[in-house]
Amino acid sequence: MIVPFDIIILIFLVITALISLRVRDLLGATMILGVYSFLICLLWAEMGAVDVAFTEAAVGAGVSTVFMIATIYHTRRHSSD
Amino acid sequence: MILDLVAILLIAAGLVFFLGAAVGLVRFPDFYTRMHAAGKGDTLSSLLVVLGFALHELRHFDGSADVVVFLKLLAICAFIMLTSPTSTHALMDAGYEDGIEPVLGEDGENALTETRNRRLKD
Amino acid sequence: MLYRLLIFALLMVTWLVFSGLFDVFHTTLGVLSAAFVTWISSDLVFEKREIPMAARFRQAGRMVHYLLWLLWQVVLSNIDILKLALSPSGLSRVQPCIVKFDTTLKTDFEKFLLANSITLTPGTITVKILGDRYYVHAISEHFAGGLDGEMERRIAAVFADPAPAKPEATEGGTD
Amino acid sequence: MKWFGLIATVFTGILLLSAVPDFAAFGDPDSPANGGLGDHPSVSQYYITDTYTDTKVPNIVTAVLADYRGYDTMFETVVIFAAGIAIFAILRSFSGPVAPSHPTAIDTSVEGDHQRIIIGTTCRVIIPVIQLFALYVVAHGHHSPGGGFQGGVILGASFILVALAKDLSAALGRFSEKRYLALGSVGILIYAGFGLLCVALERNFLDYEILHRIMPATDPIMARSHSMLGVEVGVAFTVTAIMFAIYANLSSKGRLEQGF
Repeated sequence: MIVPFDIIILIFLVITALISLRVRDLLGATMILGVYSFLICLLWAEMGAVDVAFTEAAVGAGVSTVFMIATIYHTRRHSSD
Repeated sequence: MILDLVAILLIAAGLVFFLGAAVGLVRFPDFYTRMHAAGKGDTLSSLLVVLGFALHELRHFDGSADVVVFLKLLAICAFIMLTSPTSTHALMDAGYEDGIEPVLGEDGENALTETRNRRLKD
Repeated sequence: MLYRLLIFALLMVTWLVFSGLFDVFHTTLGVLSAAFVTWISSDLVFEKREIPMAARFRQAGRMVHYLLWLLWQVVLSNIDILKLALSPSGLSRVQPCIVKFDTTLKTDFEKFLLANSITLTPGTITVKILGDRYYVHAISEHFAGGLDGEMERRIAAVFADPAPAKPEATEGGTD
Repeated sequence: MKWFGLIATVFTGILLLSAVPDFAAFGDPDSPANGGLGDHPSVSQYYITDTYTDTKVPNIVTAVLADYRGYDTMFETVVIFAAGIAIFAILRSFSGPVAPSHPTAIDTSVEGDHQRIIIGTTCRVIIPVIQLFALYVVAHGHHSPGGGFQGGVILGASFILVALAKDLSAALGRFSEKRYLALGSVGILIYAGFGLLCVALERNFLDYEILHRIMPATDPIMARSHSMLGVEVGVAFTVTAIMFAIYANLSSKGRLEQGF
């Protein structure tokens, strides 16, 4: 475990989480959630949990982003609140 | 020893190109030109860095495992070569479809307007 | 059938590179997996099955040669864009334009190769291919000058067998 | 309402943060989870020291997932299957002709855009490699990170890629509705079948050791290793089918016709 690296990733995690809440464009928010998942994947890998990191990369950053985009395609693209 | 040196050189060169890509991303004027910096600086620099890693793996020949890792890294290189330009193109195309107008130079022309005009006539 | 065997062989080589374990058990798993993938998606690669196998191998050899040349071009022109991005006066040389040109290449794979080569060499990105016409975004007229057709000639030369066709279409032979 | 949400979040956050000092340090060998309490040996010590002699599987995570806690993993797979079936039940519609999905949207695509030479060719070339990689991940769960879930997701994603590169009907031509529903159930049946076989041989559910009696050329230890592989294959089947099913139903509003 490398503490400075951890701290950098955690800061980016908080930033991406906040941005994904603030952005009105749901497509953009989905992309940023993908970035969020990928950062978590980095964090797992860096802590030595490679299996979990692999799952996070495949499911979180990969497939669930595609699912959300597929859903947005059939609903509205902009959030109302 | 020599392999180590070459590996370090490759990785350093890759990082320089990364820097160029990052600076270009900030400085260039519009979406399309930024994609130039982001899409291509990225390709070459990741190629160089991964190649550096690959050579670093080769430095001691004491088992087949190192060669396998080397080959795997080469496979990653091939994957990057194949997919990175495609994704750059896909982003450019999507940007154009979404109606982002390119910033043009002084006497730069936009040949794509011919397709757009045709589209409006329909 | 011959093509299925070729695809199977390429996939098997890829499997061995991935796996790195050469005992009987894992190799058997590899044979099963490669056979399965050949069964479900071998129709995706090598569209023109009528080209003789020997021609394919010649094409593959020339393809490697072309890729090396391309790699060198990528390095050369990346240095160009590095200068553009880092020099203080570089921005004044950014005069973007979108140019078009027509190609004589026929098959999808050749067009794909040309488009990705254009995208890989900095300063130019393929935005669209409509039919035979390419629309290329260039970062300045200087870079657009690089599209003088040399790349196209080289690609045409790679596939210049009696029956023009697609080459090595899996990246299985990455090693 | 907004203020209530803020207060609730802040309160929960403070509660969670106040618990942080009680945590053991990362990787602390003396923490209750790692070292056990008093003279009771802990379960993670057992995994670390005895997994290899028990099962001959170098990757402890896979051994824990598919063997020591196989019951847990089986129902995880069932949860995924149930999620897929729920989405199928809610979205799938067999009603008549399709209304255009965006009646008000302006078609901004340039003429001839349907060709997509570059993206289509790239996907065609890499899809077999992706599928092979997925199978590699399933097969090498014992030796490296990976296993049924990851491999299944990647294999499912390769079919999604077919749908993205061409259209949904091309992907459904490879992996039709009948097939994915069947494959999803077959995966769980494989998993449960391994468990029931053990019961049939008069052991506990999912107690793989006894399977060496019916597996050729294995001893009790290798029987555990090989059964894990079989179970992972079952998981991979289910996950592949369900991932593709979810995508197909979401992207076409359950009609499996237009889609993208």
